[in-house]
Amino acid sequence: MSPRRADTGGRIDRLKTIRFTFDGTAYTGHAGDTLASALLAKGVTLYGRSFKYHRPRGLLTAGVEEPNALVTVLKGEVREPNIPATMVEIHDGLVAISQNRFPSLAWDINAVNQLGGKILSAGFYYKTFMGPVFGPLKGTRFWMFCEHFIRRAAGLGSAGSAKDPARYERMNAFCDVLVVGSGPAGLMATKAAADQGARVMLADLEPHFGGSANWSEETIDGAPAADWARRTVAQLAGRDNVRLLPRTTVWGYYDNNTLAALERVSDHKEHPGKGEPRHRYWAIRAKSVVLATGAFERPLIFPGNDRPGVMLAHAAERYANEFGVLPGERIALFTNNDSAYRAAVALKKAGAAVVAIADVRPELSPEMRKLAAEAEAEIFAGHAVVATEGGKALSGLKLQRFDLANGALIGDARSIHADCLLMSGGWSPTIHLASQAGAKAEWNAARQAFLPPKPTQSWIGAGAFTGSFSTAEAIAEGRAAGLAAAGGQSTPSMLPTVEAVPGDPDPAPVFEIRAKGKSFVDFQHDVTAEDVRLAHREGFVSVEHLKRYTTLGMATDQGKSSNVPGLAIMAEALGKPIPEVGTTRFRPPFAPVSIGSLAAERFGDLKPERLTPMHDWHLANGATMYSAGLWYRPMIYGLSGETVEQAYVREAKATRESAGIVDVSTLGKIAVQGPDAAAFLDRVYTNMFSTLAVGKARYGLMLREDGLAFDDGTTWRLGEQDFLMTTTTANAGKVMQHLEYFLDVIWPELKVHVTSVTDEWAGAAIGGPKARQILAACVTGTSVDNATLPFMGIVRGEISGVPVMICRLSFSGEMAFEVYSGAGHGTHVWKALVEAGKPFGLVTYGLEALGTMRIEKGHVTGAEIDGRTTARDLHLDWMLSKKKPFIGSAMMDREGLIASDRLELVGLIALDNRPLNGGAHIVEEVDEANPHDSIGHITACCYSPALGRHIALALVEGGKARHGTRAHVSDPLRNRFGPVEIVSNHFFDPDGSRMHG
Amino acid sequence: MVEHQSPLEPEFHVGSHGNFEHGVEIILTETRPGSIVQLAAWPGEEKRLIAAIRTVTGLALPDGAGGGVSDGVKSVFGFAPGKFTVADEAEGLAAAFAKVVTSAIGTVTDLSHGRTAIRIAGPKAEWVLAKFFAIDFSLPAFPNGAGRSTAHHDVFAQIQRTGADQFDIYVFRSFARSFWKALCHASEEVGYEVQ
Amino acid sequence: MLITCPYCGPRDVIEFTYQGDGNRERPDPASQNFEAWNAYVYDRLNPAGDHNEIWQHSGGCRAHLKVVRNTLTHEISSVAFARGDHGSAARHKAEDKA
Amino acid sequence: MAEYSAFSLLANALKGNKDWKPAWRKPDPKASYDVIIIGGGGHGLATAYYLAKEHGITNVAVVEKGWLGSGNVGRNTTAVRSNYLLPANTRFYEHSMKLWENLSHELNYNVMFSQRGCLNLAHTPAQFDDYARRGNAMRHLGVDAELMTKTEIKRLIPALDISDSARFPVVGGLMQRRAGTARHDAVAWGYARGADRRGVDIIENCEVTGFLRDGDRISGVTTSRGDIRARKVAVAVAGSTGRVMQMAGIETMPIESHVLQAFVTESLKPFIDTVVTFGMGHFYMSQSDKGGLIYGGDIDGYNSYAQRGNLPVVDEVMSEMLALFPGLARVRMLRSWGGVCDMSMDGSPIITAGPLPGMYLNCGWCYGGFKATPASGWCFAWTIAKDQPHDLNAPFTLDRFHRGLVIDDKGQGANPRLH
Repeated sequence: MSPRRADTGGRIDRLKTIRFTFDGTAYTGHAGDTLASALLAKGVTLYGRSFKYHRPRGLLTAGVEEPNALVTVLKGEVREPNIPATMVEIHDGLVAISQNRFPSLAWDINAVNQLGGKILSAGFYYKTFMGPVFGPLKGTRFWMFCEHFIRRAAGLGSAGSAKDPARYERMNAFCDVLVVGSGPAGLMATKAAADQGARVMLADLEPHFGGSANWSEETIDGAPAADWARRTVAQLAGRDNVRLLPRTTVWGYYDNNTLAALERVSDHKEHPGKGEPRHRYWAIRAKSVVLATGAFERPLIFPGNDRPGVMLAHAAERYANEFGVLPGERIALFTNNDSAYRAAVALKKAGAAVVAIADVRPELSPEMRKLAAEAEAEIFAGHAVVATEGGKALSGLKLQRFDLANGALIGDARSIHADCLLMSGGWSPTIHLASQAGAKAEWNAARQAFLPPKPTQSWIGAGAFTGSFSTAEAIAEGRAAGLAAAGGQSTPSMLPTVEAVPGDPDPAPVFEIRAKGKSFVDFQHDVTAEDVRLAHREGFVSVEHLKRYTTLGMATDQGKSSNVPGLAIMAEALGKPIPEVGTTRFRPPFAPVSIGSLAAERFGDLKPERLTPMHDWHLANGATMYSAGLWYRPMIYGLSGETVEQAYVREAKATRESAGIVDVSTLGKIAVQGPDAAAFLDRVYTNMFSTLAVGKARYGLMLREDGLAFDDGTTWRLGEQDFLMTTTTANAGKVMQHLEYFLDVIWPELKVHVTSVTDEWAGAAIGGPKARQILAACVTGTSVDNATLPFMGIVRGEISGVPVMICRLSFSGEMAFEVYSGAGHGTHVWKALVEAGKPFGLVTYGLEALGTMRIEKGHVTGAEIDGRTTARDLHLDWMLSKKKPFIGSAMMDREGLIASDRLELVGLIALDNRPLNGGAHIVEEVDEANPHDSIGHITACCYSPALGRHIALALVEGGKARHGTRAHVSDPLRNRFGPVEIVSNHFFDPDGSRMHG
Repeated sequence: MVEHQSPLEPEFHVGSHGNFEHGVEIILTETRPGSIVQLAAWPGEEKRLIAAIRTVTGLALPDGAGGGVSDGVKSVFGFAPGKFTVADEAEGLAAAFAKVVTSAIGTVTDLSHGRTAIRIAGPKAEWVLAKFFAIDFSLPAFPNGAGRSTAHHDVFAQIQRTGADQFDIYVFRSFARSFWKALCHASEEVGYEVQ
Repeated sequence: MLITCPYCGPRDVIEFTYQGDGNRERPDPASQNFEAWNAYVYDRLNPAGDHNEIWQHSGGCRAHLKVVRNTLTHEISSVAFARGDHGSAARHKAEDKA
Repeated sequence: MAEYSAFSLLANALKGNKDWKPAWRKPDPKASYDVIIIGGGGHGLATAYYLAKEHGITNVAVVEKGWLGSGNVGRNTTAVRSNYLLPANTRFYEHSMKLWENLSHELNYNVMFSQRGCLNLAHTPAQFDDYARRGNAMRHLGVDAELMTKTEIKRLIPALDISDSARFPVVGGLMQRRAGTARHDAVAWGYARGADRRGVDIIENCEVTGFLRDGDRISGVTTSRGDIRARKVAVAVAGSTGRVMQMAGIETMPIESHVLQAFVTESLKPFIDTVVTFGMGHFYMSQSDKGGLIYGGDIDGYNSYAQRGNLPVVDEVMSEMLALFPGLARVRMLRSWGGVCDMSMDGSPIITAGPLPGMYLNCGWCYGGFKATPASGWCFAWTIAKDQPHDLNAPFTLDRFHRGLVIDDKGQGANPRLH
């Protein structure tokens, strides 16, 4: 006999057939089925293989806590591994496969691991594989050899490398009350809070709201509980102040009532809507939270408790009542508490034979006896299951008399023929979110469960979450919680009436039946009761050691059903009460969360692109773009057939021969305004700015507080109280924060405002012997001659009808000008300049040529101002004013910063006329086989068209003193060694005659 | 006058997009104000600055942080202590303010080129914006006319509510195209029209 | 974590930049007291409990804030502008209600 | 106590695994010791082990306030490497690497150190040169390093997105083949067992509540299990350094305690063989023997002792993860946790005698303490035994900050958030 679909019952739509495949076999199910219920209805008993021993496993649960029935869902090449079949809603075209088996689920070669069970006990890996002490497998080699095979045997499903075409999204939400869980408690809380006018969100991880009402077969307000839930949800759905989130797992409880939830928006659809995300990640800031998350049923630990066909009692109840599926024809139950009796009745009603109820308790209440009679089940009070039989499906079990006082088994075992065994070991409230919120759970001896702690954040519990397992309590607590969360006053009013089967919420304190055979505590990870006791023998007795040593509770279900039984077994071994062993603090997430949902809108779009105003022109004119931070900048404007080096050499050469133009819009620009602006800049820069005349610019250097170089750039005085500071592209944001910090925190008395105006201005730097002529040809409203526009002078004028600001300054070492215009006019001005330059042989150049010319001039950039160099190291000590203190001045002369062996900036010329490499090191004596004694490294290098040599800038120990000496590059990574001459960093035109004109 | 080039140009596709067969629930557009300025008062001079704003624009700022007002042509809102953004369809705001905001009151910074103004309107405007920004867009929390400074990762944004379901978003020009693309993408779900 | 900016109201921590120990005193710029400078640049109070900190609302109004925050619970007990001279008119209305 | 081996496993299995003994004793504290080590984490246990083994000092107690290994040794992402830029760091971590390479043998405990390599991805030519500088620095100190091309990287990590259309395309990488991963808990347990076998008392659930003094000199500790005296008191408490030093009256330190989060996915079949790091963010990842992808990113960025992470960092890490591995969007994050890191002002550690007489200090590991465990214990033991640093830890003084002798691998200055 086997499981089957009942003719009636459940909320599935029997008129709607859905086709899907599992392990390549075509199946049908009905709308409303999960993969688990649909397969179970077809008689499937084998769903997966366990992690270590590859034992055959069936369904243990019907929900999110399922440890056994993990599948991979395939969407074309895209794989979603390790999904519990209980959480997959079937749809047409669904393709699922089983995992961790070879060659097939039914015949798995790794099942031989079971034979080594005793050796493969907890701690096995730590005690062996150390390998030989000498020989070819010494050191880590032997372990790595073994590990190769271990890794291949381990793991569950496979991840793919194909990019997921699905869309993920994030949603920021704010509400007064977030209700987690939609059972009777959650529904009542939602309704009560909504009635108060609060903004309420209700989330439940199941597709259908109602929780236990969907399967309890109780009666609320005279109607079946499921109907009551449906009606209540329909009322809530119509309200503006309520947002309902089905299929939404609230998985994280973060600081200040920030909660994270995952909504599975379209997993259950064959074709998601246009633009519809697969998952939506809700970041919810809730003023208060109602936790109505229910409880998880626990398994009992006894030999053979993992055989397919052994299932939690309430899970069978769910399969019968929600899905109309009978998990077996001849069903036995094994319990330590009353809740299983309801399942017996439900399964009987659904059409199964309930052959036996084994209860560890010798005395049963008359109510339970009545329920057993209703189920027509034989009662075995004071009995326990001591073995199960069958292979890939259960065929029978053995019972033995059990002494509740001491756990002893008495008398002969008795066999019972059954194809399904339901077990109930009591219930553990789902306190994960409360624990994440920051407090420690408290053990309740009567309930034999950890109950939620006192709130450390703003939440209120209700229902089974608090250990109140009856529906009547859930309804009362739910309403009270909803009211309180919404800040309402409790008013006496009628609560819905509940008719439920009776039952004592307190189980007998029995977790394990100690008999011969493997009794599983953690099903997925194959942790047995013996493993727990072995951990005890070896001293791994704290709960964290237990977890880590045995891997108990570390599987994909995170010990939802195994934690408490594991603790109980350890407690018994220690002879201590359970709470003294401890409880682990739960960490996010409550249930596994797709990584796509967490990346959300940034999946495929990690960072925004920052574009200069002339970006499209560059692309249209042959530029190869270079990604610099978030910016894109032209690297070269290559002609067809040119290499990068040919292009930049051509561009640099042309610039020095006639003229070149480069986009410098990415430079950081900060408006520094106010009566104290000049005084502020004097403090910020190492050199003086208060003495700068209006209409002039000056090169400035900033240090950090610790006295090391920070950033450099020119600052332009546009008015008495109005400066335009420029920074390096890379440091723009940092400099801005640096200035803001000093103005806000250190010198609030200064009247200075700083504003980022980087994006306000388009910048074009035009340089070369013909640059001035080109400007003269296109600039109107001002002269650009030496008198009007001297070195570091600023003028305003127009180009092609657009206002521009021109500053004569030079990075390339040529006579050069920076032309700033409003960003919206950037391309217009750029085009006009390019046009005006045509008769003069103007070229556009990119970062490579820019870098080449700056190396030739020995200017520093980020590669030299690397956060470890001082002004002296970079020969910028001439900029350190002695007339005033400035940021860093007090700290810059400490012993470590003025030592003689510091790395100093030098120039290098390759004496072998071969290209140098960035990042190559410098040595006095080359030793290619065993490079050693580096004295520095190359920070930037190029072929210099101006010098006709391969040159570099480098930081070298005591560099200045080495000018004129020989050294070698040592670049073992790229096998480049060779002699270099150490020279001044000012390779080209050191007296600046070209730029001064 | 030479027109300001929009940074959105190659990605600005007028028409209906996304899931629009089920109705368009978002309208996206670029408002392209002629001028945008930032005004900042010295501590204690906020009231005089607010008066200056009224003089130049005729707009009376409501009290409180983030207060703002828009008449459809000119808009102003506070975005930081003592700091305000003013936008006008016409050019010339900076020059106008330079005359009345003396150095005793505060500073004027012209950002007419530096910020791009994107308008999102429609019944799903709050929904789409909530995909980007961790602020509460509901009307009681974010009243009409009010301004907010916020950010979506690297993209800073100043947002003014200019209608029950309409928001103007000011972003740095260099980020505008990237942000616009993301905004369009996020609007596909509900159907959107670019105008 | 949410920080209630006195201007912008409660905002997610993602909008803020931590600027460290708010107890540090910067010596007078001209001071030659190197011990004081060293202490200012390198030494930090690092209490387990309430901590005076500086945060910048860098993804919002960009004001620097003095925040008292518990390093064990992350609870924030006070937030104020670092430069205490913004008038109350500049503050967020939500704060008045709170 | 019995040696572990395949034979002992088999013999015990035949006896139903009934004869295994505790991996370390659970002694009560004695009244006094030669050395007390505060902190039963990796560094404290390694220090005790090397004190006993290298220096013959066995009258040692390790006091741990909770369960052994409850700090960062049990919370890290298990990577072991010595690919640093600055010589002081490279030498130190290379010494650690050499100890790692023989650690399982030495401890008779399989710490599962697996030299599967650590690859730093570079995303611009400039970054590639920067990595070359570092790799060459390593090579000049005798440490293995090599550059890898995009094609070689793709062969090694097929699931990696190396397309040019990526936002930050991979241009190459710096590989240290001898780097790898180890089983973090096993390191604590192995050192604990090794130290215990040499006579060290490991005292769990023993919280230090203050220091005993003899004049100026530290002469012991007060604990939740009574006063314990010692000639030398060594502090190796990582994230709790600020708290413990405050008990000794030292209010400020060049340390901030920050939370670093770590994450693991559900178990997967082999997906990635090496440790890989993203060059345009802070993401790093490896795969455990069990099959979980273990990964992390930047610190949360503010002082915290809470072992509680924040959400923005979670989102950031996952975004960076998918930028490299777009095939992982449907894989699920199983668990996250936080560790408290003692972030120093230059990103490098402190191993020194002092700052008070009778006291020895080991801290400032930032988020890199796990790989340092053997060398940290080794150098700290040397410093305690000889009252002077070994050459390897001589640069890692407490006064280096004030003297301007910082060891700043990242060049970020006195800003712990950025190291």
